[in-house]
Amino acid sequence: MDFTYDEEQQALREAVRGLVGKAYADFENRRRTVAEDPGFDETLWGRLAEMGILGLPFREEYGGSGAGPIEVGIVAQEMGRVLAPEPYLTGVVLAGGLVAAAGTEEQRGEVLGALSAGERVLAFAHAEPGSRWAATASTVTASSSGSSSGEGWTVSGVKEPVPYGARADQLVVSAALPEGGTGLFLVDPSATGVARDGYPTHDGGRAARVAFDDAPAVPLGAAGVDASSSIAAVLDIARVMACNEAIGAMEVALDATTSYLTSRKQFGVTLNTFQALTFRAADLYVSLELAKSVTLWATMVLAAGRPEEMAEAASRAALQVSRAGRHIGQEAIQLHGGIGMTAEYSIGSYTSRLTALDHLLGDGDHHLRLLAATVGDHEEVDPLR
Amino acid sequence: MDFTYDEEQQALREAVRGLVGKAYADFENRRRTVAEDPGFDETLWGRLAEMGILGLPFREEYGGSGAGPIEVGIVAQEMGRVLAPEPYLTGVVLAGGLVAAAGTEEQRGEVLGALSAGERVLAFAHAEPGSRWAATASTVTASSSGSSSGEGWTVSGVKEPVPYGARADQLVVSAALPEGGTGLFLVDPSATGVARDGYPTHDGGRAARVAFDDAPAVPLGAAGVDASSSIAAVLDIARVMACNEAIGAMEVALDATTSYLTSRKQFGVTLNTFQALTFRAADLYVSLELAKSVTLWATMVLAAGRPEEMAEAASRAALQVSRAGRHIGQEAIQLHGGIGMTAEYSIGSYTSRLTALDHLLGDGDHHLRLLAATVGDHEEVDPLR
Amino acid sequence: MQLELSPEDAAFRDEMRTFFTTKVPQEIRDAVAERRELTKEQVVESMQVLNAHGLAVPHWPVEWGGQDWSPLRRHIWHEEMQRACVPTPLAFNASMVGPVIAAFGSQELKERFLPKTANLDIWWSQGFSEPDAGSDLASLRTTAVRDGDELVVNGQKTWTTLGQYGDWIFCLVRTDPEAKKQRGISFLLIDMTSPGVTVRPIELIDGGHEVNEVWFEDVRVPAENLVGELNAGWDYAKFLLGNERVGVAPVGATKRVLAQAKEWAGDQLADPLTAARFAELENELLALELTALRVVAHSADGKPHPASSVLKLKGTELQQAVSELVVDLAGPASLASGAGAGSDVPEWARRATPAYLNLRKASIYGGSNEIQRQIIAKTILGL
Amino acid sequence: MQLELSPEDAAFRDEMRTFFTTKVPQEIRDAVAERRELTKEQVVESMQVLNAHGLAVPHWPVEWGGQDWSPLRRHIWHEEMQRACVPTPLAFNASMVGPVIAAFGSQELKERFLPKTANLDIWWSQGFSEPDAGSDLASLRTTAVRDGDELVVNGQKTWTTLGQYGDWIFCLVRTDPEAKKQRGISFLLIDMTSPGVTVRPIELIDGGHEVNEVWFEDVRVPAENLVGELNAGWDYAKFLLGNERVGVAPVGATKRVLAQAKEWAGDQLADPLTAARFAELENELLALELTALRVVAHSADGKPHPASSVLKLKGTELQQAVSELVVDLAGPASLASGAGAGSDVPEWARRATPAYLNLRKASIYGGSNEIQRQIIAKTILGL
Repeated sequence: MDFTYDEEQQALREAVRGLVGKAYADFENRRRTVAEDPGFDETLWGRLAEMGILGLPFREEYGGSGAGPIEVGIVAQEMGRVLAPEPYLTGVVLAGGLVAAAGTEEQRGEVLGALSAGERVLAFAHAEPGSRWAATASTVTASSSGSSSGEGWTVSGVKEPVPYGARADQLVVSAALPEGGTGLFLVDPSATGVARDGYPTHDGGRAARVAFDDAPAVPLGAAGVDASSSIAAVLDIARVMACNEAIGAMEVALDATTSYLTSRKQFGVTLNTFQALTFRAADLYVSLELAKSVTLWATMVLAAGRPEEMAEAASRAALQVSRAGRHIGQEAIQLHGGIGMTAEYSIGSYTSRLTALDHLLGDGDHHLRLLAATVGDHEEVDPLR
Repeated sequence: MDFTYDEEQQALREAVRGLVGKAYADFENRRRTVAEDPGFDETLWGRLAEMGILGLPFREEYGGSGAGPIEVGIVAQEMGRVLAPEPYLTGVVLAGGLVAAAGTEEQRGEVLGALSAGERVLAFAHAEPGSRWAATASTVTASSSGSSSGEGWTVSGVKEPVPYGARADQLVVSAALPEGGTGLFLVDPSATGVARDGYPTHDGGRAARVAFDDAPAVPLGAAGVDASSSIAAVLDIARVMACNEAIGAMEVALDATTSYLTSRKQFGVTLNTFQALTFRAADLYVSLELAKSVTLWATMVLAAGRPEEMAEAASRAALQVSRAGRHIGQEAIQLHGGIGMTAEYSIGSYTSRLTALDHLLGDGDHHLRLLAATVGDHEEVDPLR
Repeated sequence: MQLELSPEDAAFRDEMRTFFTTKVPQEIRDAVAERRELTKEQVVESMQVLNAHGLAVPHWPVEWGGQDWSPLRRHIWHEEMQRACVPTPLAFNASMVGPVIAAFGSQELKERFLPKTANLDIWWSQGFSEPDAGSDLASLRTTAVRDGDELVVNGQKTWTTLGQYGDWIFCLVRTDPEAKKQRGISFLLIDMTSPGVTVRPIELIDGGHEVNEVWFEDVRVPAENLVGELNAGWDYAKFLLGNERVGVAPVGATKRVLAQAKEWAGDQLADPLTAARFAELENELLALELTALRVVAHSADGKPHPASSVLKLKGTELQQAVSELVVDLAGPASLASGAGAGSDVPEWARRATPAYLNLRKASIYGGSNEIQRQIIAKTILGL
Repeated sequence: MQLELSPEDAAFRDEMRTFFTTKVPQEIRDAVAERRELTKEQVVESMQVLNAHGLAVPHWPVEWGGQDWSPLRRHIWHEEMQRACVPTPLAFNASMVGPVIAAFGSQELKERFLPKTANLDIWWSQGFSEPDAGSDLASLRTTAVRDGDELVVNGQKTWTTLGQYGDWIFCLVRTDPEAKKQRGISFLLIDMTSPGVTVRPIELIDGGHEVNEVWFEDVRVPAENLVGELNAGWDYAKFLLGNERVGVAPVGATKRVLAQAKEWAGDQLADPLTAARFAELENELLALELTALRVVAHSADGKPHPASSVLKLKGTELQQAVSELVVDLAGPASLASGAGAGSDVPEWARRATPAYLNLRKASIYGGSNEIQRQIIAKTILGL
């Protein structure tokens, strides 16, 4: 049981901070970047590829560097600290993770190689209007006109919102299979039968409505196989990484708030003179520390590689981080007062991003329901293994 | 729509305050009274009878004064303000209310006459170990050896806790009927087959385990008739009166807390210098005012005499008062610090009493469940009639 | 103590309900229902419809368009309006500058401004807050210096809501720099088309443009535009801020959103946790509405009722809590916040997060909830 | 970063688990499980069993019975103890006066007191708080005036937990009335059988007798009973209060009660709202336990870790929240709080409300949660 990062991990953090942290150290840079399509810095994306960050989670034979969840979590935290808009979570961890989990050897080599090299942006087209974070597809369906060998598949229906779906060079699409179950497919978004409408999201990100009309689709992995357990597993990994990103964001949001309290004057004194405000800041710190503890623990559960424990650990982290994110996001603005409402000032963007992360992969109550359903199955939760 | 008490009601409040408020103005008097059986002041009880308070809710022909819920609510508030231990809520409102609701003309005249005159203390033996505020009986059963005319009935089983059950001169007992449904019975506690073990409760009150072993029982009202809807209705009335009692207690608890904050010194200044504390007191006031509003409204719903609206109004008041009672009860002790933990000082007894009132007839979550079950049946709640 | 409305009040309520649901253009009410931002034209049209029927400024003196209603009737008017998705009359006109001019202005100012203010022929903006005078309003620094028949105004105001539409702005300005803080402040009406007035938009975190900075550079204002006495502006501001007890808490609008959210929830309402969340919020809103009714009933004396702070504090908390619930109901679709009309995500779900973010302001603007707690602690609890 | 315990630590845990569940008398562990008040004899017996096996004071210096364990092992020892319903070693002895004597006492004091303190042959009481020195401890007024080889003590201490069992009491006393507040305070050991010492019970709101007032009237104390230097007592008190990072939050005990509550809940656990309440508390307890593990891992430097305040604050909040849940599970049966053994209401339900009321103290005693927030705001956040 050890909560400390080793030297190599510390070095990774410093390297990412040197690149991403530096790029967005000035909040105006981030504002400018998200104001224009594609909503992120393609040059920076290329540098992340060069540094090996995009390939971090993938095996070396696929062009990656074979690092583990601890390292990916460090990257996510650093992205979170500066609200970096690059599609690391949805493009690398989620879409890339699915290719790694479900693709054939050939697909892994080809797609992950291009992804790791920064040559191809991926997106996972999964959410459907009305869906609520399930690992399955429902209204988007796949059908096969040819043999079952993987030829002649098409998908139809609407996926929305698809994070960074308009910019993506290649889509990983979940679709209900004719024989039941949910399949995964690779779709070329420039093919006929694919229509994309991109738009900005409140947190400075991008999403799209992607409509498929008998669009040609290549099964990811073996054709016609239910991939919902792979989807569930990769979603859980992405949840824990979203938690890592959120704790990075919360740390900075709290820092910014305490700095503001010590510098802003009202009634002739700095705001930290008002005990009602400093006590609330103390409560924020408590929320942050607790969320951080569960997130680091869940990341270690991933690293320990026990698939049967991953879903529960992801839900536990997601629940705690959802509660903390709302607490910190809401109070950070309130403690800033009017200035906290403005887009020029960074703090509101932290709240906005925390809200987005909370709803991307399942909010606190969603995970609470899952945990409540099994609360009677065990006497207590023992985090020590 | 009018939230103000008329002159007569004001006069009633002053009269009750003059008697009960005066009797327990010195908290030591209350401590002494609850320290010894029967746990209340029999002389004061007699005076309340003389003043017509015990007969307040009952028709004049039964020895009462035929006042309504508004007036009974005023009495309950005043009892709550000084934590008067007299069994007004459980003996008069609840047990007496059941006799008024379900008894024969003869029973009403006889029992309510004696109750109103202060000659007979009643108790409602209803809760059973494991029961949760249902209007029905389950483990205590009634059987009839004779005809169905009301003769030859007995009850068996254990009721616990029965508020003031050891002191009571007469018991109103709910019991499962042989043909289904729940019947009400009058039981003489000195009869053979009745065993009572009384004990003090944490709030200074009294309760008892009452075991019936084929104890002779007289049906309240017609024999063998399911009385659960009468029980439910009277429980709802008692709930609203418990809310009235609670708002009286909360008012004084908040007053005591603000007085303490303005007088107690720490670090060389009075506690109201600390904004973190005064803001919390402000939040307590908000909780109190909201709870008061719903309680007064629910009392008016009772007074308007629309039985179909009573249950929902009672649940609404109970939910709001439960939340407020916990908030105020817990914070009042915390804001007092160590002294708030001592039995000598009154504030802890307010918390204790609020906790008891919360669990006597259904706590906040219990009522929330009931309200949640019907939340989809209406678009909105309109309090104006 | 009386639950029922009198037959007269009940009839009044029916009358209001009928009016609001039949006389105000449906498309405006639809925009409110969908929580869209209203256009300037929609706000103006709606208020003019109300004013044409004597329903825009019922709380003003009768000679200036008021109705001499009981507080209960004003409450009913206000709730029914929100219930019917009718935009409430522009607060700057109806609740702020209008009552101040009516109470303290000269006859000439009244005649000049009140009719146009009631009819929204003049769109008023509010110039109170400054960058260094937020909760601590009395530390404001915008000055007005006498020069002949004119006052010369210099300084900066901020958080001027909808200032981009403003024709006139009512300002607190410092007219006596020697006097201590609250003294030496005057209440001045300024034509926003005057040379030297610059309005600059502030983008908010929901992406909307709702508030502005307003800059004054040697703006010359006729001295007759002073309301009431020189250096007495702080009293008028206090009157303005404490004047209104009806509609302090956004009860009706919040109730409406919660009712709509039940529709939006669909199957989710069958989930016990979701149902409980609705039921708890609904109960708190009931408690708040009843508290508002208790407060309006005691508003006859014309002084600010400190319990207004309870309404503001709890009202904004519940408004925010309901907006948070709506984001959760939208779930993953809440990410489609920037989608256009072609989206497959319903409009309410697309609006959910921007509305939630925008409403963070509710507990900050117009006297932050910290200020409200302070008022409760000091004025009511004596702390 | 490493999830698993090392094989050695895992073996250590098994060893602890086996010891606690087999060597400590079952009836004592049953009493803890039922949340009954323990008798003095039970507390003594339990600690002596631990001490006989070197498990009473593992954090003390090795020469006085300590074990030189890693912080993680001390954490495991502490959690397993609570998990097994073994009473933790009396804090006044094991965590308070013992470490102070070991760190600052003379060799003579160490030899005289430490073995008996570890074995609970001496039951220590704590004499810090006074009626006018609660959160503001430094304003204490009990004096000790030098008279030859003795100190003469006068004053009053309060909130002396279990003082009725005390053989000795360690006190903060003012030895230099001229020095400013924190200076001029000494740390003194007083035999409670000395003439002039009076212990008076304080009844608490749960009806129990757990704390006391202790009066000193011209109590003569040998000067050698001073710990460390004269007038340096405040430093020792700070050492004492900040010394312990293991077991600051009552995680293990709260987890155990929550686990028991699942049994007590019976069918109620099938209710979604109840299940969600359990799941949320369980998750927060997990977060707290993990935070405790993070904090202990950084405790090697021997200085108080400010994050201990997080543990105390959140730990007591959760302890109270779980006790509140238990009252709600008991429902109407919670009113049977004074019933005896013949009751048909199960013991846990009868104990529910007294335990809930008693635990209101958790956020007050030992540095109130307000003090903890202040420490976090000042020390960690720099506010």
